[in-house]
Amino acid sequence: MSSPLDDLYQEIILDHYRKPRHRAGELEPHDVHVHHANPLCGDELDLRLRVDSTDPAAPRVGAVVYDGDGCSISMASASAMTEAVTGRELADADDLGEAFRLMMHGEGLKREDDLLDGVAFQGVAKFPVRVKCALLGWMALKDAIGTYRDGNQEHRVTHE
Amino acid sequence: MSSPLDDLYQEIILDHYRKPRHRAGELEPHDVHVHHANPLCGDELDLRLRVDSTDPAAPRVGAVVYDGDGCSISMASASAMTEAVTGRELADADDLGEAFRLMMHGEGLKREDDLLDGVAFQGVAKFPVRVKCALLGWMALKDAIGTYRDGNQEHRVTHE
Amino acid sequence: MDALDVETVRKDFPILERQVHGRPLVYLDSAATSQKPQAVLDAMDRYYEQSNANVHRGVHALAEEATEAYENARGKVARFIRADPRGVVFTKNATEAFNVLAYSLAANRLGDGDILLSTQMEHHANLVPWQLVQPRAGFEIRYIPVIALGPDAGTLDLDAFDEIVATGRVKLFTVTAMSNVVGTINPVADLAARVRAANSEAVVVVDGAQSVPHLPTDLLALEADFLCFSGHKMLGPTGIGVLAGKPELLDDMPPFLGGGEMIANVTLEGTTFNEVPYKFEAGTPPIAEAVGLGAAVDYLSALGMESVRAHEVALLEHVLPALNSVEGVTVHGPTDPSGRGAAVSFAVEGLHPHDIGTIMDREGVAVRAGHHCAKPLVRLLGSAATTRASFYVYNSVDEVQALIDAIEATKRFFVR
Amino acid sequence: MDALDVETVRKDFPILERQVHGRPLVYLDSAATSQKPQAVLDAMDRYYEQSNANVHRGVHALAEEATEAYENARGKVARFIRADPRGVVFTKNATEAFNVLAYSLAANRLGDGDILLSTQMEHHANLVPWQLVQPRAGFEIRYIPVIALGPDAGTLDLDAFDEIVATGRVKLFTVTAMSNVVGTINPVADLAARVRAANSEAVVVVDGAQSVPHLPTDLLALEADFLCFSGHKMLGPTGIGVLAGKPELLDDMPPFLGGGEMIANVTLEGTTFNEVPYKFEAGTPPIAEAVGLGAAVDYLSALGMESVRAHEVALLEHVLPALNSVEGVTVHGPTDPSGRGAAVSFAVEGLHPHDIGTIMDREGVAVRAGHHCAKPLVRLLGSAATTRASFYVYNSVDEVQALIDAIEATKRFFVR
Ligand SMILES: Cc1ncc(COP(=O)(O)O)c(C=O)c1O
Ligand SMILES: Cc1ncc(COP(=O)(O)O)c(C=O)c1O
Repeated sequence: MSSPLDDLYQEIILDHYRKPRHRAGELEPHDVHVHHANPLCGDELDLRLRVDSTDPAAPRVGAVVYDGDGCSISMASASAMTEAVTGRELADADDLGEAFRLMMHGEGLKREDDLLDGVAFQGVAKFPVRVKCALLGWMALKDAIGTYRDGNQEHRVTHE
Repeated sequence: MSSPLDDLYQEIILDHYRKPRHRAGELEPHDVHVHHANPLCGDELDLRLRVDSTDPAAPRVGAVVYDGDGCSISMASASAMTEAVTGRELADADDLGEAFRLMMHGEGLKREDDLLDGVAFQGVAKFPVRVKCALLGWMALKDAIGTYRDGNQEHRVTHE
Repeated sequence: MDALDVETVRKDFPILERQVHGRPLVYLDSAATSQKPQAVLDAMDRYYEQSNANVHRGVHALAEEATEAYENARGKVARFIRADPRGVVFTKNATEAFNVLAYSLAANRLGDGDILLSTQMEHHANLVPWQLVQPRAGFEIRYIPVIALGPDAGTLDLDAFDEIVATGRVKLFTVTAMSNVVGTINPVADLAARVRAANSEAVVVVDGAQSVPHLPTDLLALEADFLCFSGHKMLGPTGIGVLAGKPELLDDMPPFLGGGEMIANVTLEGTTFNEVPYKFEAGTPPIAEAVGLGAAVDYLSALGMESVRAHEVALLEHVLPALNSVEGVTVHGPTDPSGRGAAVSFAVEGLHPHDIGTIMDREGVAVRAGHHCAKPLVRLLGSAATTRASFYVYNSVDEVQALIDAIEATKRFFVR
Repeated sequence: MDALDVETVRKDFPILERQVHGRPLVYLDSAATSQKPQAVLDAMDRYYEQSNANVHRGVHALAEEATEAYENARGKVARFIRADPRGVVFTKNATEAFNVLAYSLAANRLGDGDILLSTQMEHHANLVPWQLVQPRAGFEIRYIPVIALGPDAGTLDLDAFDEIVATGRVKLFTVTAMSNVVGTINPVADLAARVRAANSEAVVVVDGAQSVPHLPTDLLALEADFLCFSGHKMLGPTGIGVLAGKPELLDDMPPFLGGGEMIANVTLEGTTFNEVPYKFEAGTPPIAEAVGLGAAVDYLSALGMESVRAHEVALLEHVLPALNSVEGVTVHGPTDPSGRGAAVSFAVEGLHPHDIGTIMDREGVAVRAGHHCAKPLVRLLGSAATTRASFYVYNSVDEVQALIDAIEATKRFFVR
């Protein structure tokens, strides 16, 4: 019998929070660095992306790291995100992010297997004020991909 | 047994309303003309004053007329005022006006005999929204005397 | 459409049981403010007794409930007027809504050579804010005259309107959907279309303070960019109003009031702003009042706005002939109920509105005497004041008779 | 001075009987908004059920009663803070009050070369409005820094203050009487005197949003020209705030919002304005809300503001040591209860305020997590957010224990 609080803080989430994957303030070399802030909650996140262009027609997430100051949900979600997208084609990573977003807004669960631990964040959808936290890392990734495609290297975004 | 409404619309007041004294839009010659408005109620009043300076040290109200568009209280009070002040020294008329004002604010009844029919307006004090109406003519007189003393002939005032 | 059962409706309004000077209250002053059904008071009490918290920033249960209650109310209001909830800004009253538009829209979008077109029948709320910003912004304010006499008395002079519009310089058009003095229902959608045809950049603002409580409202059908109204005239509480508009336009406007809630980020050097509608809701909003307005909208929707309108037309069909049959009484404004709302101003020969109001009050009949915050129009009617009886969902045909009786009593009082 | 009997007080607040997630509600978020005693709700209901009408313009009985109720409330508020009722303007919240001052005072009285002096501990309501008008008016905004570390942490840097004041260019000084984040009580009267000594023309504005609910207030003794606060933080309803100030200064200020009530005369060519306070109360005011605030003021006065303060100091004497004794907890701001109010921000090592707030909520304890609309200060504390527990008349020593237990539970949750 799970309480809503257990839904919010699933063991998987707590695990990513306590043992973050790919949490780092540096990634050398990297192609893009984005900084995202959720000023209403105070969450801040830096994300660095290295693009693998071995196949120029289908560039991939070569490596991605994040760092920041935020609640367990935002940091754990970013951690789970890095695992789910590393190695994927950029377009595919974008699509996966959209699947995550829809899941968080309670609009169905797609690509369950590909989301890996990301699925654990489903329970956060019941806590509307925390949804933004779970989305922060994924929003940063999406923005990093867009920034890369636009030929830029840096972007700062404040979510309203 | 008198109802509050009877206090407001005493027979004396209704009499001044139905048979106004010194109600006229002209007074030839006159020394001062003032126009007073109570914009929140919409009352408007013109007052013309002729000063009798036979004794230059003690100028008197030679004649005073009023005209206007207003409720029965404002028009009747102006009518009663003209009777009470005609022939008085300006300073004395001012003083009488002050006595009327205090009466309307429930701060005691002075110079009862000199106020003549003005005393009938005492009951209006119980109707705070109508006090301004009863004061309008007296305020205009006071202003006319002040305007005269300042050596002017015209003044327009909007009471807030 | 169900006909409205007045006796049932009246039971929902506790104040109607009141006596005034020993007589049953006959409340004919709803154009100034409406009475409130028990359901509205209960909704606010329930909010305070169960969910009260500050909104938008809390992670605790009460804060979430309060936020949900507040945002639900926004949704209800949006549906009630068929607007996008992102474009529903809660203000303190209709007046503040106009000020937001004056300071943030007119003062920025309009300048030398532009005309702000208004009308001679506007409420001060839709006159003074534009006048306040005009000197700084430099636009010109023009007013469509109101026809004073004849069969079209109390309606806008459409020839004059067309002439001004033909200049192509009208950049903002503001008009009341329903006059609070003479009841006139203006052909807003038609006027808006003509303004837009002459200048595709024109913005149309509608004063819905009297129309939203009394007529079915569809913001899209009105062809308006903005609609301003107040909660307290539509069975809701005091302390809340609405600025409803196109989110894109609101997005483009600079903020007006600064403070908490409306910001995204604040540093000592400067500030970035939150998205709409929050950008225009600085500080702690009228939360309980929004909840109350939501309940008022529910109440009106349950009655059905078509039924509300039909009820008022039925009352007008009684009150207009009845007033006209009283000797010495002149009714201002449109004579056909289909072209007007239930705010009915009239004059009684030889009697001043203040005296009428005072004497009627002794009969238990509450009417308003004065300029109704629409001085330019009232002046045009030939006086500084009118007596106004205004009707709403809880008024009955019997009360029409009480009004007529009270006028007769007033006349007797002054000729006795 | 009678000691406050919390158990009796609690019975007056219906919401305190509530359960949250199966636990009794422990409401520690009064700095965001306070709960309301039954007497306040009853006063508003009574107003709506018996006297509801629009104010100031009616001759009928309800309009007179409503006007009297509204103006009585103004008198009560004036007495509560020892102000002239003519200088008590009802706004929609404290934020609007600051905006009135920014638009009508700062933008007019201040210009090139003048300094508007504020502090780093202000709420956004006392930052953003000045920033909004600054570009147009051209004055310079300076901020007194807040000491971040050491025994004076959370207090203003008075050396820096003196230095800026010594320029003689400070024309407007605005400061909060009590920080909503760290509770600091600022020596307002002393600071005001220093500012005035350096520039006799300087205007002093005080943010009383946190102090008026919690401390005895005497506007004269504060040496302030203006005091801004909100009803909802002092047991009153949402939808009402107060701008209190010197009537002479208000007289000199141009109006801000335009509309009904605030005018003396309106023509299509222009407008003359009503006297204060009405000049600043455009449109239908928050009437029922004023009545509710009047009842709140009555309630607080019956408790006695000295007793209210003593109660909170007693709570602080429990909560500060208790928090400090929890491992990993750092309390921000002044350590001595005599120098601070009962808004207590703290950090828990390794835990983010949002997580703390969420877990505490499951224990029934409502605290706030975030920037508390005072980002510059919170940033100075070294984070983007704090957890804040804030206390009021209805909070008991038992609830202090509940807070400590909930923090322990949160810590266990994350290390399990
Ligand atoms: C110190 C301080 N100032 C101003 C405000 C603004 O109050 P309101 O949101 O009611 O306008 C608050 C409350 O949030 C506050 O704590
Ligand atoms: C047509 C019209 N517009 C605007 C208003 C202003 O509404 P409020 O006073 O609630 O701001 C009113 C009400 O007085 C009105 O009748």
